[in-house]
Amino acid sequence: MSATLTAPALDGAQVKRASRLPRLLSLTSVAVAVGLAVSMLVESNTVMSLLTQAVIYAVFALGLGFLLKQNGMVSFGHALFFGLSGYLVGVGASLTGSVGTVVVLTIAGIGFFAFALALVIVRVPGIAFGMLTLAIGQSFYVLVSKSRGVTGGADGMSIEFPPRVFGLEIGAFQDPASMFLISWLALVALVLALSLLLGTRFGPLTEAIRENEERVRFIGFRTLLPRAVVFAISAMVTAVGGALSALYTGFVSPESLHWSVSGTVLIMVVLGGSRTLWGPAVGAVVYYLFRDYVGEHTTHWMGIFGVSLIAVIVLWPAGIAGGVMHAVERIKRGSGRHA
Amino acid sequence: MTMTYALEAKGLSVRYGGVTANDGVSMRIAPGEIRGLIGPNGAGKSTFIDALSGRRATAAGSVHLAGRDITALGVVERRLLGLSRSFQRTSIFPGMRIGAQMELAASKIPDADADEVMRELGLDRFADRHANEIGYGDQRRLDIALALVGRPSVLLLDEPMAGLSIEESMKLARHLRELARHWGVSVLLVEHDMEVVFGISDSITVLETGKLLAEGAPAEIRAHPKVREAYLGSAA
Amino acid sequence: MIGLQILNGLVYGSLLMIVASGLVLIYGLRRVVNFAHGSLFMLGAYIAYAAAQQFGFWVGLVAAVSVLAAVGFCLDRFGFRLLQDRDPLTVMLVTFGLLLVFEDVVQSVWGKQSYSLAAPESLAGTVELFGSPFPVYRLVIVAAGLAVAAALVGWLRHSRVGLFIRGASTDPVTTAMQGVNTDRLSGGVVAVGAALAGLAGVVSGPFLSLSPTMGSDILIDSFVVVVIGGLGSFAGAFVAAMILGQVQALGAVYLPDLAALLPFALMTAVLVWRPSGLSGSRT
Amino acid sequence: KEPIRIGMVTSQSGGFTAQGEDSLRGMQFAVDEANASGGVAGRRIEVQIGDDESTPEGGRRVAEKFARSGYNLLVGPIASSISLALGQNLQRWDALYVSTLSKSDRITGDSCNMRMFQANHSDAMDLAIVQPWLKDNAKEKRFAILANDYIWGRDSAESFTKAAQKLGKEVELSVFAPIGTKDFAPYIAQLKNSGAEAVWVALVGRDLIAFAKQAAEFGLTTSKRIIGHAYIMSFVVKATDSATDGVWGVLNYAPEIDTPRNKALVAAWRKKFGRDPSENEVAGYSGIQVIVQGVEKADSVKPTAVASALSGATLDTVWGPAVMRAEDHQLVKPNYVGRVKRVGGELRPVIETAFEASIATPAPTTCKL
Amino acid sequence: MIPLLNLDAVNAYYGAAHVLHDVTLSVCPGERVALVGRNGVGKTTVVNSILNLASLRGGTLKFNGVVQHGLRTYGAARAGISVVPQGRRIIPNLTIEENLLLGGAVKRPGPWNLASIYELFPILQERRNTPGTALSGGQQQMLAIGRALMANPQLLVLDEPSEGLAPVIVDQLADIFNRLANAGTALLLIEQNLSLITRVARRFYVMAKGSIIEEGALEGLDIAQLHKHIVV
Ligand SMILES: Nc1ncnc2c1ncn2[C@@H]1O[C@H](COP(=O)(O)OP(=O)(O)OP(=O)(O)O)[C@@H](O)[C@H]1O
Ligand SMILES: Nc1ncnc2c1ncn2[C@@H]1O[C@H](COP(=O)(O)OP(=O)(O)OP(=O)(O)O)[C@@H](O)[C@H]1O
Ligand SMILES: [Mg+2]
Ligand SMILES: [Mg+2]
Repeated sequence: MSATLTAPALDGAQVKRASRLPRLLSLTSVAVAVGLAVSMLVESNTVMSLLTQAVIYAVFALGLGFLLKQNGMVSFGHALFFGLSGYLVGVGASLTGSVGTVVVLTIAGIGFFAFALALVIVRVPGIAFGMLTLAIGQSFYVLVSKSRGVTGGADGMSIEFPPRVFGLEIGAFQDPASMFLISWLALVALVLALSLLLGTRFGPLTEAIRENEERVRFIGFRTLLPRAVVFAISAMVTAVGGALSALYTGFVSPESLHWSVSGTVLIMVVLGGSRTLWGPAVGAVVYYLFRDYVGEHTTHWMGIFGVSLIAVIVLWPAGIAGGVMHAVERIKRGSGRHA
Repeated sequence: MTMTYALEAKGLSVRYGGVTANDGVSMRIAPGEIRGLIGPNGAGKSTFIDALSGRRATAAGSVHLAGRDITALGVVERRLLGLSRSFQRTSIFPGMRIGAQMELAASKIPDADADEVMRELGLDRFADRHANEIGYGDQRRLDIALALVGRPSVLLLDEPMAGLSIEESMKLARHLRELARHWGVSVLLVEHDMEVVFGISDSITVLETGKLLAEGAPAEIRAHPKVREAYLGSAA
Repeated sequence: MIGLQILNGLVYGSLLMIVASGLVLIYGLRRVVNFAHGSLFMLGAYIAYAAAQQFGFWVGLVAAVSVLAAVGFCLDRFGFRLLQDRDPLTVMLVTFGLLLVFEDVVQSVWGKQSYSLAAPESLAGTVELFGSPFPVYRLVIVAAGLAVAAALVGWLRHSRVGLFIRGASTDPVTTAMQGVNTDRLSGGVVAVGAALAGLAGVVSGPFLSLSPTMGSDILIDSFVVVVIGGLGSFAGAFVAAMILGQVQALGAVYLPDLAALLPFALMTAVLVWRPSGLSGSRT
Repeated sequence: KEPIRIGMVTSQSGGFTAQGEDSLRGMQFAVDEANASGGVAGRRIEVQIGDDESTPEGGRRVAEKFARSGYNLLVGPIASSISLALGQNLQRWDALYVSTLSKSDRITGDSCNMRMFQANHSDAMDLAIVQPWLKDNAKEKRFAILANDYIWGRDSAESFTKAAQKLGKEVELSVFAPIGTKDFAPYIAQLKNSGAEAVWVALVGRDLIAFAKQAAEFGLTTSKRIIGHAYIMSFVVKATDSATDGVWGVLNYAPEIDTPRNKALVAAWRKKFGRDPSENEVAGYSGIQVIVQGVEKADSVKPTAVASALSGATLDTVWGPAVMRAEDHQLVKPNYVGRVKRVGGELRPVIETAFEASIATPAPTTCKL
Repeated sequence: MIPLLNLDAVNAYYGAAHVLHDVTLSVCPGERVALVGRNGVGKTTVVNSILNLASLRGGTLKFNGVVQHGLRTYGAARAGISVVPQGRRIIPNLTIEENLLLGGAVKRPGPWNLASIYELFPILQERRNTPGTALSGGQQQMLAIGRALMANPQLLVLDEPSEGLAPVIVDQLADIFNRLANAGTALLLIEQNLSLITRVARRFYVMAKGSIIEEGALEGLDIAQLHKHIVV
């Protein structure tokens, strides 16, 4: 893979890339500042805990959205990586005291597992791929529900964390205000890392494979490996979300592997817009806040949510992110004309 | 071994179920040669290109690139060894910007310059457009441009002029000549535009129902009675 | 006993086939993976229940099928048609939204408890088969499944409209260029697909129970059938439905520990072997 | 005085919707009743109701929101996984939780804690009466078991097998159906073919309803005695026409229970709804009762105060006076075996044998509070 | 005479991209008209406007003198206008015969039916039960032409029909088109093959950058002269 990932000698693309970096970094610092501001300005613990969960799911959505953006593939089974990550962290924590190591190993292990899986399944086209991932995810769901012993079967598993994790007190992970910041920084770091990755040749390559896989081979690239790598990265990002969730809630249940979780996150992805990296994350936050608001005011939240979902999808084909980008472009063009 | 051919096919056969589309076709192309490949519709020309480029498995025969047996190699290896092709049914990356896809095509090949190819084929003004937003003829040229990147040693072109306006196909013909003469690129040119084929080919091969019908210099082929009857018609 | 189990598999397979054939129709024509299909199934059952309370099972059946056909037509007219240039994933999520809406509507009208729809008197009772009594109603389900399959195959393979449908299913634009009113065609096809979902809902009423979530339960099984069969292929879906029915019936007896995994394992195995399903080409 | 703020976390969507609706009705009834009589010791009850979507994740989210906004006396979820997920966070949220329908033994077992109470019958309680009942009431020698293939079904099957074997009876066949099974015909064929005279059934929710209908359809109900673990409940009976007629099973509640509190409840319920309350409705009702009495005893709405007041207290319940056992916070109460019968033209579960609390509530196990 | 097809100051768009600018063009019954121009000038967009595949804003479009409002893709075929689209658009999951039958969807009576098409292109009969896409590129072009003829159109719109066809087949096509035209079918021929144009068409339009920049009679022009008109 390293051959594909290292950039060739300085060429036009690299010059462009070089000008991208400062922009990316300044955007990143803005994002970090926003996170800090939110965690300091929001006083209500209720809101904070809602936001924390939203950000954790935003990490999940980021992973799923990455797969959709770069591979053009829909997975209905990503909850597998989310839930499995939680279980592995939980089981690991009960076996050893060093949760930091466990988390890192879990994410790496899931990446490896997803990579191997992808080598077999990425050949399946279109929506059938979605159904296949659904089948694989559901199989694990059934297995975990049926199992006894450590995982607690259908009742779920409570995780006993040691007092310190990653050098922080475990309380920091379980208190909404601090956990919000931790998750937020993780989210920002992941978005940054992924956009840097897409700035290399890996970005256009995977995009081209998405568009026309056969032709990519005729311009001299193998296609299986990059697709599997996209899948693995997407699974790893999702696994980060799973680990954060386990740290925050101290509890995992088989339901976190259920396909409907993947379906919900897919809604977040499309709501936010999958053409940008950050769109799905925005979708997740909007989804959470909206759901909470509607759920509070009526028992008909399903119907209202369904109608709003349809409305948003119909009105903003490219999701919220698409709408924002469009608006930004307009403003830019408008001011350009004045100048 | 007296001479190394840029590309040599020995007794290639390809079948689609019951249809034998290529039946023991042999061909040798010298470095810097432009070889025309003509024949009636369904003669097996595209199939031959598919077999040479590794897109379709062969039932018999072997393919050699600069003396090396590449029959067992896949599409990607063949391309990296310098065997490149275009498609009769346009095959591009519809949702990508043209500049980006050309750059990608160039990135795997040392010293390849995407901008130059785009300029030569008049695509530079589209660099920032998405490929599905340009006209059909421009898409056809993009398909060819993707194959030209990095000046491959052997170019297999499947009806590159189809869908191009007269000026564009003249320009492309000149460009192919230049590639062959100055850069020693060998070209296998499948084309139904007789003016172009007879105009730039060094020699011409004629296929009919999967078999070799004739081979020779353009003038010989033009005079060949069977070719005239089966293929050329009034274009002779 | 094995004969009996095969028969049991046939019953469930036939039910799945009716549901799945509606899905295939809609997918075939609109390239929409219809998540709302399960809720159409549910809606059919509830409408039949409501009508059957007053007028008996058969009126309920007719009412459900006709209402669902109308719902299907509207779904196409005011949904799929307006979204036809959109990315399939987007449309799929719209159907997901519809699923929520339908479930909410059903819950608001009929509440959250379960109901029971009784089989018609004329089909109650049992016959002796393989040495034990077997409900007549279940045999009727098999007959209904086969009838639906035969009718659909006949319609699609051997009629003019069938030709148009098959054409429009891969290339609606070119088909329209030949003078086929693809909009009306789609409206009709989606109506038939929805009516089939409704039919399946009614038919399953007497042996499952009516609850607002009954749709989601059957949906996954039908997706499995459609995908194993090769999306958009009837022949594939029929075969897959029968295989799945048998796998569940026989798996329950001979591989009880794996029973829950069998449908998924079957699907994974088929897709790894043939990425585009039973009817698709092997790659 | 400060009002009693209760957060009701129930299933309004997802797999447990039907039970959720029933228990919510019972909870609401209890609250309305208390508020109508001027509140509890001068305190009004205020509630918030939220949907847990039948998942632990959803339950946790709603419960956290309620607890953090002051509604920290929690009650309501159906699934044990949701209850366990809440139980674990009570400390963090400064909340208290009373389980009303989650039967897992872990609630009062390895996951027990100071702030969690089980007001309903646990699985252990349901199974504790099986052996005594079999001993005196079952002539059958050979049994078969049909259970859902997950931890609850397997545990139930195992306990039943042990109980039967202790009495020298045989379990000829145990079959486990995956959760979500829609067609039980293959299992029914197996059960019919076995030599068993009676069948122990431990299925949940929709699976149970489907089985009930199909068992009647194939004539299993009439050819073998069916004994259910959590089977003969009103919502099942109602959803299956006459399919459950004659089915036996463990029964946690029936309107004929002869205590003053129950008589009053049934009368009030009939007045309002024109029918008897169901087990799930009474379960919800009792959950609120427990909280209310805890507040009364503590004269405080602080979760810690209510919890310590409840621990070891004797409460007035529809089952009569019952102790909230200090060791594991299990409410100690009687349990029943019943049968679905026609009473006054209507089919409903009726108590056949009653077991007093000392038999019905096994001693605490892993929990040491 | 009422033109079969009449575009009057038509402006057409793809989304926000303005492609046709005030295009005026007409084809009368029995006429043979050529539309020429370099790549990307908008020739196919003229066809797409007729088929409602590009959006019309401004100008009028008439079939048989009837103004077309709220255009539908299927409208043209029903008005007797059949199209051989650029890129052929053979339907892959239908057999060759079914592709042809689909072309006959409008059921207009006339000389063309399966038998006469098979006579014209024998290869199609030979392969009639194989999928339409298992044909070579040129064979698919024959199928596309056959399919359009199945509708027995009054006006046949051909978007680069000679693309990918062997010269002998192009000769054949010239004959066929001439026969069709002689029998009264009007032709709108979009082509790059000037020899085919000079053999078939009688009148021509030249397009550049989305506008018609010239029109005239072909009578008396040879290929070289026509070429000059196009290059301008
Ligand atoms: N996928 C396929 N399946 C079955 N037969 C095929 C397939 N592709 C091509 N053929 C057949 O193989 C033969 C050779 O086809 P090929 O495409 O190589 O012809 P060609 O010489 O390129 O023709 P053209 O000039 O029309 O492009 C034809 O008879 C064609 O019908
Ligand atoms: N989908 C589209 N979106 C935006 N612009 C488009 C689209 N399709 C075509 N165009 C633009 O419209 C113009 C006209 O295209 P059109 O296909 O009509 O050209 P043409 O004259 O048929 O060319 P050719 O000879 O190559 O077939 C082109 O410049 C192209 O860039
Ligand atoms: Mg070809
Ligand atoms: Mg064109």
